[in-house]
Amino acid sequence: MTFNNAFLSLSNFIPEIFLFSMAMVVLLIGITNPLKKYVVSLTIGSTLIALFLCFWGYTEETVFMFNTSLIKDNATEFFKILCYGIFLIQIIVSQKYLKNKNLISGEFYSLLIFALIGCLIIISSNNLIVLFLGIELSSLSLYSLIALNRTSLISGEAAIKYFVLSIIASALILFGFSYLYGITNSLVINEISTYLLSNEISNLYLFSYILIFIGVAFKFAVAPFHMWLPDVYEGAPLPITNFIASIPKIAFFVFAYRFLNDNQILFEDNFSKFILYLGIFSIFIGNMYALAQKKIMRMLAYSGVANSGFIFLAIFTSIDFNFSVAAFYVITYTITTVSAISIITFISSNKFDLVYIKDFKGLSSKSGLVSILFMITLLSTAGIPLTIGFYAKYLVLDALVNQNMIIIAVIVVLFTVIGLYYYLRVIWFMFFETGFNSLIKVNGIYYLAVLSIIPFSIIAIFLFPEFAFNYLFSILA
Amino acid sequence: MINNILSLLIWLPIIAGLFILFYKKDDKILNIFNISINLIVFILSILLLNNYDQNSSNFQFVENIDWIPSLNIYYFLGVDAISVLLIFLNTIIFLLVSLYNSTLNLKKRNQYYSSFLLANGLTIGVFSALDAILFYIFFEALLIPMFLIIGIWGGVNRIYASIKFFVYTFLGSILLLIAFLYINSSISSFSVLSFYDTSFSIVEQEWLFIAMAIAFAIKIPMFPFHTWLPDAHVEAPTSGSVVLAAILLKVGAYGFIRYVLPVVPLGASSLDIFFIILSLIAIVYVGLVAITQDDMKKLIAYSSISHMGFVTLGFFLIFKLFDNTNTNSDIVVSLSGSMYQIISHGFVSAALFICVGSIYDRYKTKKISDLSGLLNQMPVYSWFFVFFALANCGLPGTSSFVGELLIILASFKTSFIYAFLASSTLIISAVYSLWLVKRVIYGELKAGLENSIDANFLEKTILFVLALIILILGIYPDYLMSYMNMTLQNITNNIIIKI
Amino acid sequence: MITMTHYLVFSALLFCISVAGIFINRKNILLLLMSIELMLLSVNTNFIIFSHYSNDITGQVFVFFILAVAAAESAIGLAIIVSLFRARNSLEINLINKLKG
Amino acid sequence: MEKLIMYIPILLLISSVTTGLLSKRLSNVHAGIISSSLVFVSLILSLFICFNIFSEESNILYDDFYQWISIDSLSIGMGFLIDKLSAMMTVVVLLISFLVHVYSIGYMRDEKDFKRFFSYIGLFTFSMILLVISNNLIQLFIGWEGVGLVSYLLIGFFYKKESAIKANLKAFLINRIGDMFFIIGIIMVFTLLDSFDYKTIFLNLEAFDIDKLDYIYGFSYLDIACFFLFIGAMAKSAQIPLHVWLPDSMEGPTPISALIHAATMVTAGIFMVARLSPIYNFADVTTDFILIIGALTALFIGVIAIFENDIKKVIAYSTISQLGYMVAALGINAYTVSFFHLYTHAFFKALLFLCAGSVIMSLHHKQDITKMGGLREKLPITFYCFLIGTLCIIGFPFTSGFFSKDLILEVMLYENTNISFFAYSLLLLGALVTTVYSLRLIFIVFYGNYRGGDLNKIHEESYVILTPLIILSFLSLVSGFAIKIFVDLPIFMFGIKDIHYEGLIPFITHGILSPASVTLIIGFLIAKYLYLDNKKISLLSSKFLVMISNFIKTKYKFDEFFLSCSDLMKSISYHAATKFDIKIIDSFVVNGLPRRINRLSSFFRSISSGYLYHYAFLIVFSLVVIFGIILARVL
Repeated sequence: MTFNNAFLSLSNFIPEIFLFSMAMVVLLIGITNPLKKYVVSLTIGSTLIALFLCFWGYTEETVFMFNTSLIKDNATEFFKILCYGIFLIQIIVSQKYLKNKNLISGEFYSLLIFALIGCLIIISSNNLIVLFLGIELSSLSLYSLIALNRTSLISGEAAIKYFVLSIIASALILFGFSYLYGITNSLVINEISTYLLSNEISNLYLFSYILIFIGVAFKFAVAPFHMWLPDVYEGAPLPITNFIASIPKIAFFVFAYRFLNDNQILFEDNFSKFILYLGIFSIFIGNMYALAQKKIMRMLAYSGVANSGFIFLAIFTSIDFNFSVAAFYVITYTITTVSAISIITFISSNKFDLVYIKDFKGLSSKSGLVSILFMITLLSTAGIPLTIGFYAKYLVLDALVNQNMIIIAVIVVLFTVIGLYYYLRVIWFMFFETGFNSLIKVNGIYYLAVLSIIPFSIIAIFLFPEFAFNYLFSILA
Repeated sequence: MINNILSLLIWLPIIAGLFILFYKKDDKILNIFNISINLIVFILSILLLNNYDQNSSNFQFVENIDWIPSLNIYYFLGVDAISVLLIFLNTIIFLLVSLYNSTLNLKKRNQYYSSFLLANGLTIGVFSALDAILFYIFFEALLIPMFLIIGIWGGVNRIYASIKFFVYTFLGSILLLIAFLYINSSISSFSVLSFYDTSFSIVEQEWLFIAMAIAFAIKIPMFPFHTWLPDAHVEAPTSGSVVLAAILLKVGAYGFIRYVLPVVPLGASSLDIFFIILSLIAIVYVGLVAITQDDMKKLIAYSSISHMGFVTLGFFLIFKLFDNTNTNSDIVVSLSGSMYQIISHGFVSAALFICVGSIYDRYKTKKISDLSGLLNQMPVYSWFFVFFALANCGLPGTSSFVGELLIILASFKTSFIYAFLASSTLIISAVYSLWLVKRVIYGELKAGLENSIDANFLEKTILFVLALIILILGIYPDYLMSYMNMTLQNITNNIIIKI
Repeated sequence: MITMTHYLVFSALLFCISVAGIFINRKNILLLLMSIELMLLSVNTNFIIFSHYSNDITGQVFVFFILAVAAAESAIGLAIIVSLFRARNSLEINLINKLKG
Repeated sequence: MEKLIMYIPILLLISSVTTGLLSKRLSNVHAGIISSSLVFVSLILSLFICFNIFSEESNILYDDFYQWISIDSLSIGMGFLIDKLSAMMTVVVLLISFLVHVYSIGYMRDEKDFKRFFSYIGLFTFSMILLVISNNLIQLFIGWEGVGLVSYLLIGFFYKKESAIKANLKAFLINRIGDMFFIIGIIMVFTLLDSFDYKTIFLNLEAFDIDKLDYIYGFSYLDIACFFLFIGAMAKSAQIPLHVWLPDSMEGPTPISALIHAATMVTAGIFMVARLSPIYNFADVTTDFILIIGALTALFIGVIAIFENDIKKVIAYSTISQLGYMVAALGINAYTVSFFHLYTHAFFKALLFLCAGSVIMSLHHKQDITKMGGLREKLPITFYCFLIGTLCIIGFPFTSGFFSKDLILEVMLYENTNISFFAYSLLLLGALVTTVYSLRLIFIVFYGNYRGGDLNKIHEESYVILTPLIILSFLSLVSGFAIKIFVDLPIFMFGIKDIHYEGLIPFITHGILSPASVTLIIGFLIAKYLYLDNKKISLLSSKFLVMISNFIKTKYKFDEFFLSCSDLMKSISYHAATKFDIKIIDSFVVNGLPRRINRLSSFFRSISSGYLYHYAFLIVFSLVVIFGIILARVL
């Protein structure tokens, strides 16, 4: 029985296990000089295989593994596949950049894979211990990845800041866990949720949830727990930023989903208001800070803060919807950010690092395609029609209006207008100004093809969104 | 094919525009391609115009496809007479613009053409969408090509102007979205037809009205929201200004007559006095402002604003008219006046901007103080210019007179003061138009303005066509009037059953 | 008589002290690591108390995991600090503000 | 018959368009001949129609060419209404126009824009005819603005002359002031009698119960409507204070002054009032106003002519004062009488202008009469024609002017109300003034000795120019005897206004014995004394009279008034544009808000320090705040 269970669990856990072992392999061949050059291809290959395995092992019904400490259902599989895909794009695009910064090494990629696995574990965990381990696995590897570029001052600084603050966050989460454990005598998440069916919400329960979600807010970089984000964006090597901006967000969205899905706490007024106002505040802070930024990455970071605020609003609206709105927003935001940062990575993978917004001057005359891709990405982030960003914002607003929170909807919308301004600023530098830095070379059809995947899908999904909505609705029902 | 001609009209130019992005080699081929696409679209719109049955009052060429049923958003197209006429205006203006563009020497020609083609398709989409969100999407998306046109090919302050244009109109339109969402949340449908059946409380209607009206008032633009237009016009390239004045302002007006008046008549009728006053301010005050502008484009921009003041006046008089005389005939007169003014202004302003643009192409200045006595140098242009200036000041026999007459008539039926202020435009518009003519066209040729060539054949054709249209519309307005009549009757009924 | 509440309050105080330690200390980064450790330990006490009072062993299992992770944390933390020191020969926190705004 | 009417405007339009558009192909002479012949054909048509109308009683041609607008209740057509009034007006217009066409072939022959000129006058005649034959108010207005447009274009014909383009702008704008009120008047009539169509209007008016009129400040609705309509007429027919454009309009070519600014366009106002006379019958207050305005104009503008030295401007001022006579006649509802004067005046004023033109031409475009003199021998034909014109205008017995002007005075006297008596006295003085300035002109120009240099270079112009003069002088002499027609000319759809008239002979005798002839004699003596014998009257150099004459020389400062108005407008516009539109709306609100937001954001940015412990502190602080709030809520 137990063996059977263990076997089943293992069989369902193959992709992660494979990836894990490949990470070791990558680490090993990284230190052996002749094989060093295969690191990248090996990483890509193993990720592809893992992705394939994930598809192969896909099953409709929900499976609990390692006696309910891990869960595998449509949602987890979907988000895992998404993570794999994003991860692939990131490592493919980042090669040239890393080569220039000579960061390509076994440990780099193995750490990256470990971070990915951490996130995958967060996604599929159903037990607080496993969840904690997943969080720590990803964050530990990310600390070291950020600091990996030993020569630069700022990356060290970014690392230390991220390190300290995110440990505070984990500690808060753990604190919340401990109380939950105390109340429910269980470390299994859905047991914790179902606990409320028999008993009503105690203040301690509420507090622990708030502690946990402050931790989540930190991971999403929702104001006022956002300060680490811009520094990390600026300090870390771009591929790492790319990773931090995307995959952990998805993971922590699933985390939030696990904790809130069919959980009465969501209807507790204090809690939902907490989420709501945190979100609004974050939108305010994010946009206000982003407006004055001179550096592109910091601007993106603050726009990320604003978007995380939107994500929280979306989570709030899950009161009478299910989480599909939030999920859609998270996915939209993640892939647009990935696209944006990947394009920046691609552009600055030469002698010249693209740091300031004004460095985009006259990009369009250099390469029309890249600038158009970047424009699409930015417009999507701003939520202009013809991009899925519009639907993301639209759904949130729709939900708000349906809950008769029109004032809040209007306020939020006005902040998006501020947001629009700083995205347009980048666009105008790309298209309206002239004189692009000659050090920058934008070529390589192979890269351009990869880069254009996301923007085109952005447009495509805008034109035919129905299936996406239905799919999300079904998996998160 | 005739059944989904609307989709054809919308998507043909858009796809062509995207396609043209990838070809940048030969300018001649680009010109031919661009013009032919616009020509095809124009011919299609003529087909539309002919096959539209003007005696039926309901929407025709309807296409209703599931798009996002889960959000009650449908790909719902259809036209009534006003849409048809505006689409026709749109296509003919874009055709002329494409002809004009082929005479210019441009950087990034293919991108320029593609933005215009996109704008063409999207505008047709705006005029034919019957689903609010679809409308909104076209409405918003229309900003992007215009933004690029002004920003990339514009003048010195192009960035300021384009950003102002984009952000300002976006700010307005986003409130529109909220309003639509609100309506949807209560009737769970975005179709215009079901919008017309709504019955909100008066307070709700007032708020909805404010939200929507601001959006369209910025677009038209009405008086306090108008300052983006002169900047946009001054900085935009000639063809950009033409499209802006002839088409984009009409989008706002169309929004009023399609989404505001029939949907929230109670709100509109309880707040109409403000909008009447604003329109009158636009007519008188903005007209006065136009007089001493030194930049020709700015002058024409301000005159456009004051002419659009007439349109909005015609729209918002209807409630007072209905209170005075409980018949809908006066309302129809007023609305017809506005619609006629919209169409006529489309042609007149386009023509004026083309004239100014060609002067600019020759002398690289738009300043009135730098110009004088052009009649000596380029008579053909100058006579066209004089003609269009006269048309601009509403001379009988030109199209602008008809709309103004009807609107003054309607305004007199509500109040003498309105009529008096409205008719003061006869003086004011004459002052700014003819003073402009006196300073630019007449007089001795200023030194340094020699050696410029007169209109070439293509430009002559464009201007001649425009002049001809303006004259025909002025001499035989009844064609359009009877064309629109049923539709306007229908809209009027939609409005008055609710008040 | 010492009840569960006292223990909880104790651990909460411990937590607060450690957090305070993070932002009151403006000299040395190493102190940061210590207060982080303290923070995690306060969580541990929580778990132990709960598992003791509801004699359920899983909580204490969790504690072991946390301890292990804490060790790893401090290891990596030290590593980062070393690289930071390499880069700028000081562990003054006041100097760590290249990234701001 | 109806068909024929349609051809008149079409022919005129053709002449205008061909000469305008085919200007490259055609030679000057051909263009001139084509358009003149087209006008001639339409003249023949109009004569035919006119005779047809007069042949049988109360025969009215009425139809629509096409429907201009029809929105269910509102319907406006483009059509014609030919009764005796419009038939005769058509003939007059076309006749003068034809003569001016012919004259212009000679006069304009060495202008480079010859064809443009002909296309203009073609267009003018077209729109004048549109105005005259119109059967509704909107078409009337269209023609009204049309003629205004052409006058604008023609005054600015020499577009390089600063004075010319100033004058044409002025003319158009002042006419626009009139038109603004005119359109309101039209709309007022429409709203009362809900139609633009004369027939319907008058029928509804008959049906309308006048007691039910609503009164605003004691003026009846119709009074106000007619008042607004009349302001339009004041602008068009150059009545005080909107007369200022007409003297300046002399910047245009002389044939134009004859055609537009003397014979036809300026009388459009008179025609309009006569056409709408059934309405004016109900507007007593307004008619009194009209009477006063007319009388004042007749006298005081006439006085200016005495001190004017530009030959064309003298005639222009005389035109204004003659229009004053017509308007005054309208003021006592004697529409036919005023129309009679319109008709005679059309001939002799055109004659005077054309003569002046030929003088100017033979003096190589010199217009200052102080530089002329003694041209009698050199330009005999011109002189005699001019003399005939002058005799007509001063109302010398048996000339046309005598009949029309005396008829006006007669009727005025016959009205005997206080106002009409006052007006009568003004008009009588006006007659005196007229005599003085007309004779002054002829004495200074044709008598005495030449002050312009060598007299021998001057000679008569070609017969292309002289024939029209001769024809016109003939018409001016005889046209007066048609008085009977006018006296019992019925106004459309209404009866004949009974005018005190017992037949030709008694009228003539009575006229010769009337005070008018006394003024004639006095005027002649004064003019002879001052201008022919160049004697000084010590009385005139007295301080008071000098002061008065100086004041008159300033033309009563009307121009300055309008100038200051336009300056005011400009400064308002300038301040509105810079202060309000740019400063307040744009800089303060539209750009000001974003600017403030930007400042706020950079302020935020400046306060974030980047210290780790600040971050940590902020986290803890917000933690505390959140918990505080929630504790406050739950406990």
